[in-house]
Amino acid sequence: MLEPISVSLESLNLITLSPMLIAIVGALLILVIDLFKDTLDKTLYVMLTMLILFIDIGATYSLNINERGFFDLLLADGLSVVSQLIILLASLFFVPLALTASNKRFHEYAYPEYFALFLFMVAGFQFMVSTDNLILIFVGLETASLSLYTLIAMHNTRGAHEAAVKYFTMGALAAGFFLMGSVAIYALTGSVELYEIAKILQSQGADESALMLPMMGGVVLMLVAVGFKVSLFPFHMWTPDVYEGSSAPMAGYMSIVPKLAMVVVAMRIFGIYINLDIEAVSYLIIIIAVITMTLSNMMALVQKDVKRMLAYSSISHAGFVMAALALGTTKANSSIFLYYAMFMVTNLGAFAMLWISQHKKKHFDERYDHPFEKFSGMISVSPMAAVIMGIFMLSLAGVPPFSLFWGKLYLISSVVDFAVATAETKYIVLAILMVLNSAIAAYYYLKLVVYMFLKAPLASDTVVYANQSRPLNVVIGVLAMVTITSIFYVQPLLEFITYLVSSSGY
Amino acid sequence: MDGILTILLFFPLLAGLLGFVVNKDSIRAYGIAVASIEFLLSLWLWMSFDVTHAGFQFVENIPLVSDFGISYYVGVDGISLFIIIMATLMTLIGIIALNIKKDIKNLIITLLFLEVAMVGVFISLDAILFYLFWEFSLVPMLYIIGAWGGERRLYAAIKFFLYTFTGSLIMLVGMLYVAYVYHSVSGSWSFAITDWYALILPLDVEKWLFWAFFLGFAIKVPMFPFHTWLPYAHGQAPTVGSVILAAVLLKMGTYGFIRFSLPMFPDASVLYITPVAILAIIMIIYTAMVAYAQEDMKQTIAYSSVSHMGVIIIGTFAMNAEGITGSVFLMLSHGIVSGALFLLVGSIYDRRHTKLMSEFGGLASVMPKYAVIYGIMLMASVGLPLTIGFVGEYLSLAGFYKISPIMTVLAGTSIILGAVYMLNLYKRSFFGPVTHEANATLNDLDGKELAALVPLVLIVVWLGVYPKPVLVPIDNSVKALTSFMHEKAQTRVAKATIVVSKKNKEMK
Amino acid sequence: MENLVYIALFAPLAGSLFAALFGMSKKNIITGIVTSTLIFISFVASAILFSHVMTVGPVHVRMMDWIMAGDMLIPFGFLVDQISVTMMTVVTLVSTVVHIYSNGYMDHDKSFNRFFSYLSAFVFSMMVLVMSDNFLGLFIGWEGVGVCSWLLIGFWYHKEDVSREVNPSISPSWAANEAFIMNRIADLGMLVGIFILYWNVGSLQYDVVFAALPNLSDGILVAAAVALFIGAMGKSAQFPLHTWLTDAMEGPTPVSALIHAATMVTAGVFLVIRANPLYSMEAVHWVSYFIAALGTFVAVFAASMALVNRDLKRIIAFSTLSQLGYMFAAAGLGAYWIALFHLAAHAFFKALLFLGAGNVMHAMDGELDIFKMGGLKKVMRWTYLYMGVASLALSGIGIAGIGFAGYFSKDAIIEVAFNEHTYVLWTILVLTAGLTAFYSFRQVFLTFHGNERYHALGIHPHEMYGYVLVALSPLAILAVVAGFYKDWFEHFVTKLLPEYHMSEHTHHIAWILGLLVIAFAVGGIVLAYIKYNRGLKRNEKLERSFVYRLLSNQYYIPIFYEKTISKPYAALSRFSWGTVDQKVVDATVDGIGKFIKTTGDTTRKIQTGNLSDYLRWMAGGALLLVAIAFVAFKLSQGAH
Amino acid sequence: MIGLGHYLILSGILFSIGLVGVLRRKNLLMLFFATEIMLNAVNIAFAAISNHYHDMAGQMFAFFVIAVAASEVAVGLGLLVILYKKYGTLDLDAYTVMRG
Repeated sequence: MLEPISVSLESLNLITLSPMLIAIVGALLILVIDLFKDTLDKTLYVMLTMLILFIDIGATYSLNINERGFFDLLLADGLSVVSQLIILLASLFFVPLALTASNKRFHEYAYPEYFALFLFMVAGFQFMVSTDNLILIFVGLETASLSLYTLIAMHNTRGAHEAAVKYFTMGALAAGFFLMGSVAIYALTGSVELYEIAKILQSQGADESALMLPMMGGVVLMLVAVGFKVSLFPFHMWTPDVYEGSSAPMAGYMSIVPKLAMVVVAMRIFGIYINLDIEAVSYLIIIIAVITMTLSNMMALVQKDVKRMLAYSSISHAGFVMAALALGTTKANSSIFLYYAMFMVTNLGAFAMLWISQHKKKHFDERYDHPFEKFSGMISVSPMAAVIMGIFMLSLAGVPPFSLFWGKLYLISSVVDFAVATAETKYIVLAILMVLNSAIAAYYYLKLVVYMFLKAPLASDTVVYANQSRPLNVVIGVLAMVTITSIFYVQPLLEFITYLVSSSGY
Repeated sequence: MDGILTILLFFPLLAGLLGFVVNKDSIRAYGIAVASIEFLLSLWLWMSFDVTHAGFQFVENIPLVSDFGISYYVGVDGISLFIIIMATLMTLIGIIALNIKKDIKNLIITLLFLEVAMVGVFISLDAILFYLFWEFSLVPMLYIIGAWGGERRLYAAIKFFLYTFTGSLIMLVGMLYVAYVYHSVSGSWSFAITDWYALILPLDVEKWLFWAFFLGFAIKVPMFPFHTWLPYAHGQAPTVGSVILAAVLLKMGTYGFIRFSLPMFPDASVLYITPVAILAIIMIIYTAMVAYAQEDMKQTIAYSSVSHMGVIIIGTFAMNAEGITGSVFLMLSHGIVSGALFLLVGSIYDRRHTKLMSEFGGLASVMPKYAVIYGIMLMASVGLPLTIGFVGEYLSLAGFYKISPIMTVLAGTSIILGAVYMLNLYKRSFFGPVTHEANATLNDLDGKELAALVPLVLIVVWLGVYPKPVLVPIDNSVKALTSFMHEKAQTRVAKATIVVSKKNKEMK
Repeated sequence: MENLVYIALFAPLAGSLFAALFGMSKKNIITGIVTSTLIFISFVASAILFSHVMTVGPVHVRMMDWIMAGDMLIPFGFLVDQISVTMMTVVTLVSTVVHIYSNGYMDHDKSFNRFFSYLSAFVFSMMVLVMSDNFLGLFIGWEGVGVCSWLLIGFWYHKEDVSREVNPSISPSWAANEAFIMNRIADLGMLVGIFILYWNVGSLQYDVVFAALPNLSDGILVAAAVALFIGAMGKSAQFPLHTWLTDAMEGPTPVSALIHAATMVTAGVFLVIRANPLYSMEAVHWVSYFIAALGTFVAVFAASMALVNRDLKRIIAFSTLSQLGYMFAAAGLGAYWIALFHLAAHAFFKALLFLGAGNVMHAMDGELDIFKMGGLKKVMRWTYLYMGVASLALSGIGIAGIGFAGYFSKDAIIEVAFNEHTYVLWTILVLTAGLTAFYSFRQVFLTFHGNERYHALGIHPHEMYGYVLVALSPLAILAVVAGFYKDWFEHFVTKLLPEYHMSEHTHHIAWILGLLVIAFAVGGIVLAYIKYNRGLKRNEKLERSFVYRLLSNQYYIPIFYEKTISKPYAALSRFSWGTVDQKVVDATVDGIGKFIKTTGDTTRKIQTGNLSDYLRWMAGGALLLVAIAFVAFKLSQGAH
Repeated sequence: MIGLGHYLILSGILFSIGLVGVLRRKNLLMLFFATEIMLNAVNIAFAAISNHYHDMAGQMFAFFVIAVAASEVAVGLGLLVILYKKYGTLDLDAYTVMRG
């Protein structure tokens, strides 16, 4: 007979589960409300979602650092807290973008399921980042991904379904690779707990060539899965198409949150190897990162559509982040979060600006919704919008003093530090490649600025703010203010991130 | 008055923001008023400046990102003081001479923002703050060239932006490198250049850092072979853009050499005098020839700027008080003179909508006042004694003579070749019979243009005859700089170099 | 005395600025009068200073600091000593005459006021040049006179460029630019000389520099001497920088008289005289010898070109060039005071000659071809007289201690050449004296004697205004009598300049030498009389001969310069711009951009939009990663 | 005796078959089947390794994979239905509007 399982509630440490629980309960609540009355307006759900996210943020913020819970499956370390906070904040900015000018225009928001799915997705990402168990990572990943596919498909304009199916199919393949990678690791160590895997690998001695083959195999397979999610070359193929097919806010959201979640996972998995001084892994990541940022930059250069351009640019930003990830220093890891925090405000802002110019039926031309021409002479049509969009673009390009400049600065600084500390010239070369890529990137961001400020306006001038509404203005205004005033909060933010990251040993 | 620099920095910013409210018809007056106040503030700075004191004055230091050692750290010394005054002056002159009707409100506000960036660059004593203003200055200029420029304005604007942006990003890597070295030596982060000065780097580190900074500065100067953005930028920019670009923005590069490269990497600088000087000489001779080949009046002046900047580089890399003082003074004089020349080209362009020399000829007969002021500026440009142009050029060359007589002779061809293209320009445009009907009825300079130009003429003569009030503060600071470099070279042998481990585990 | 120094210096400036006020308005006789008066005041002040220097001694004033940087301290300081006061007096005297003359000569010019402004500005610059107490101050004046010369040569800027065949100087503005640029070439040498002195002495004050000379190494002394002389070569139009001087005749004639005969062009000689302690150093003796040799060469070289020229002013210009050669010969041979004396004497008679030529030109409605004149003595008696006197002075006519100014000064130079045992130079100089006499009188006879060829042009010549002729009289008188003050002058200037004594032997045979020279001079005049007194008889065969064409084309040097320097420079400039700058440097920059863009366009094609391809890329990427992992693995193994 | 190696080889072969299916198939439905094969290949490996180490985690993982695969199919089929309605085909080559 099996002994009855007795688990004390205390040992479960359910508080570590609370953030995800809040999101899930919130999602269920929305579904339940819908059951009772299905004629409620989307504003209710938007506000409700925001409130739930708000509580979630509070719960996450009040987590004790470095505690495990729920059969040691959950890990509330600094990494998980900081990434969850960024994810939740991004979500908080994302949700009110549903409040577009006309109620009926984008009908996905009319469904309460949309918000429920959204919250499920958030919970999935939260799971992903707050565990070091491969099973739970996988479950979280799939929960989030499946919700995300649905959310994309719900957009239901032209391209949305194509985008969803592309994302979905590639995601399924990536999941296969992730699992096969897990198999390799599991076969090698007999564990799916990352901290144990680390211990075992350490004790086995990483330099043994016999281990090397399966280990590298696992790394490669994992990297494919990570590469898919954070869109590294050549696993990025879905990115531009999916961004183009989904709504602008969703595209902006996708360029931050899923990537950040996966970056945290990558940090946890590859961190093991990097800590073991298996340089091959660092090189592998750096090589792929450099290829990614360079090629995607070049492709972004020749795009005709702003949204696609931003898609490619987000690929390039991912390459940036991965390069820092390969270093494994506290500063590099902190810089990744600083980078994403800064990237979040700017990028969401930029996509939100695209969002206000999107129209459900009236497309700009056969192929594109947001070609550069659309923004021609925006300065004379709606100067404020042009200035704000210009600031977002300059921030993305890394022009000081806007927010992403600080992220870039700190990130490149971490690479340079590593180069000096290790006295390795190749890392200096890496840093230079990174800044050169920034320079290339500046070109296509500038291109939009040039169109907005320096070209003659189009004949029909309403096209650039079809979707404008007060809530959207507020969100964009807040994001713009946050982007502009970054210089004043970089210090506390950096302090906070560094504290969290270093306290969890990364 | 300790907060004067902050006032100087933020006044145009505030004014620029408030300018959005001002009515379009009154914006020009507003711009002139603001720029005048800013200019007076900078004069006040000069008045309160302690001439006998060589170090930084009016220093303010407020931490911004203390964990990363970034602070709002500003101050001026004799080197930066006059460049700031020139920047505010040229902005004022530029706004006075403004002859643009289209979107004038945007233009004036942009100019005010540009002024913030310019002042910021020259007062920053924190590398990141410097970089911040340095990069930010590109944005308003991009807008000015792109929105009010000529036919190929977009190409020119983007080229200008990307070229300088790329160079300065490499420089940023250099800055971060220095910051980390400072961190590993002292244990704390700092981007304050006064802290960095104390740093003694190993020579091979100095070498590559020198080139990293060099690239950033050289593109801005612009040095051969990084100069090709400049003719486009000048060629396409509106007059006010060219004036400020030539007068102030280019000086950021040469100022950077003096503020960063020399004191931070004295040994590498000494080591690389020859290659840098060779580049500068190529710049002087080659661009002078290119200037001679131009058909477009403005392009000639644009290339002449490059050529003159070569002399500034030569002076800077003379590494002695004469040369560096000369190069700083030459920065001022080149700023005033080339600014004035661009204004003059702008005046004729406004009248005839062409800048081709072949379209002119005999202007001296039709526009005598114009010809006189042009002639004075031209003579100042070719370095006639008792004009502002001579002092700096003479001192720069004199300083470099100590380094290499032969290279000085080559660099000195500037005075010959400068005369060749300038006189050619003047002859083709101003002398000879009036060949084009359209030129016969041109109006001479009007009151607005005279108001902008006459002060410059007065300055050209005043500082040519009596440069002492400007030279002495510059010279004090430069002497402090050169003696500091000397000391640093002395102590480097004794000091331990930074400790570099193969893998720095402490970082984790 | 200090105030007098300032009056002498700044009166011309005041005049210039005053005239400049009216620069753009219509002719105003006031400007002419005021500037002339102020120059005269300056002359008076200079004269008083002259007597002061003679009786009391030099005056040294320091006005204010100019440039201070590093260890360099350059003041505006003015030194009135024997050399400078001589120059001051000569300059202001000639200037006064020229100013008054110009009132008449420029009578009908619409830019009357502007002219006086420039002219006075020139005088001011020249005064700065001669009065400065340091090399850089001299350089101010040096460049200042250059600019004024540029302005004045190009005074009639509105004239069009014509081909070299029609007018060898192409146009006033062209000639002005040529003059300025050629001078700039030399100025670079001068500047380098200044640098050499500064870095080796630490100061640019004359007294400090000269005191420090004995401590300097030979190499430095030679370098400084050479560099400074290069400067002098430009301003004094020595070969090979001589072509600008004849082209400068495009300027109004008073300008030619003042700037390009009497004052500015002698600045080079002045510099050598001023720096005589340097040029007397033993280490630089061969530089000095070179100066003398070059001077001698230029003397004969210029004289030969004058032989065949038909342009009244150009003949005088060549003769100026030739006389400058004499001065350099004297200075190079160490006879500084004789050089200075010839400088002064030459200033008088050459200015007179030019102004006389101006009268002729005024009378001939701007015609300068002497072949088209003739018989003018009937209508222009006074001018004939003046020019005759000046030509006699130039030819150095005189015997046994009685003669025109040139006789004393030029003979002395020739004697010096003999005395220094440089017999080759001596021979050439003697020969040149003959040539000088020939071309001077060729010009006089062709202009004033013989048949009246001007009738063909329909011109009715008339004499110049009376007051102008009166104003010229001081020069005429000085051209006649200046020579008599030779000993007095020697006594005066050798307080500062080294004395020069002829050897016993030379002294002994001086009268033979003098006789020889006079023989050549008289021979030249006689030859000219025979050939040209009766009128013009053109010798077609001679004019077609190679030598004649060589001389009349100035040895083809201007064309040579144009073909080997100006044109290649322009071509190279266009090449630099069109090919190097645009097709190489800029194309590289754009090429990088284009390359990135093309790569982007190419790479973009992999994004086919087909899901199958995406999946294949993903699987292929996994393989790629394996490959990279393998490489990275090897890399890291290699690193260990 | 069938050992761990054989299971892993089987798993590898199945995974490869699935991968080739994913790469070759143009019909979306078939493509989904191929991914299912891949997931099941993983399941075999997990189960085998779990047995090898006597560790339950592998089997748990396999169960989760099965669950996830099921939900994936649910979502996927839903998508297929919409797509079929819209495009009238399940051929991948039809969905190439967005490219470049």
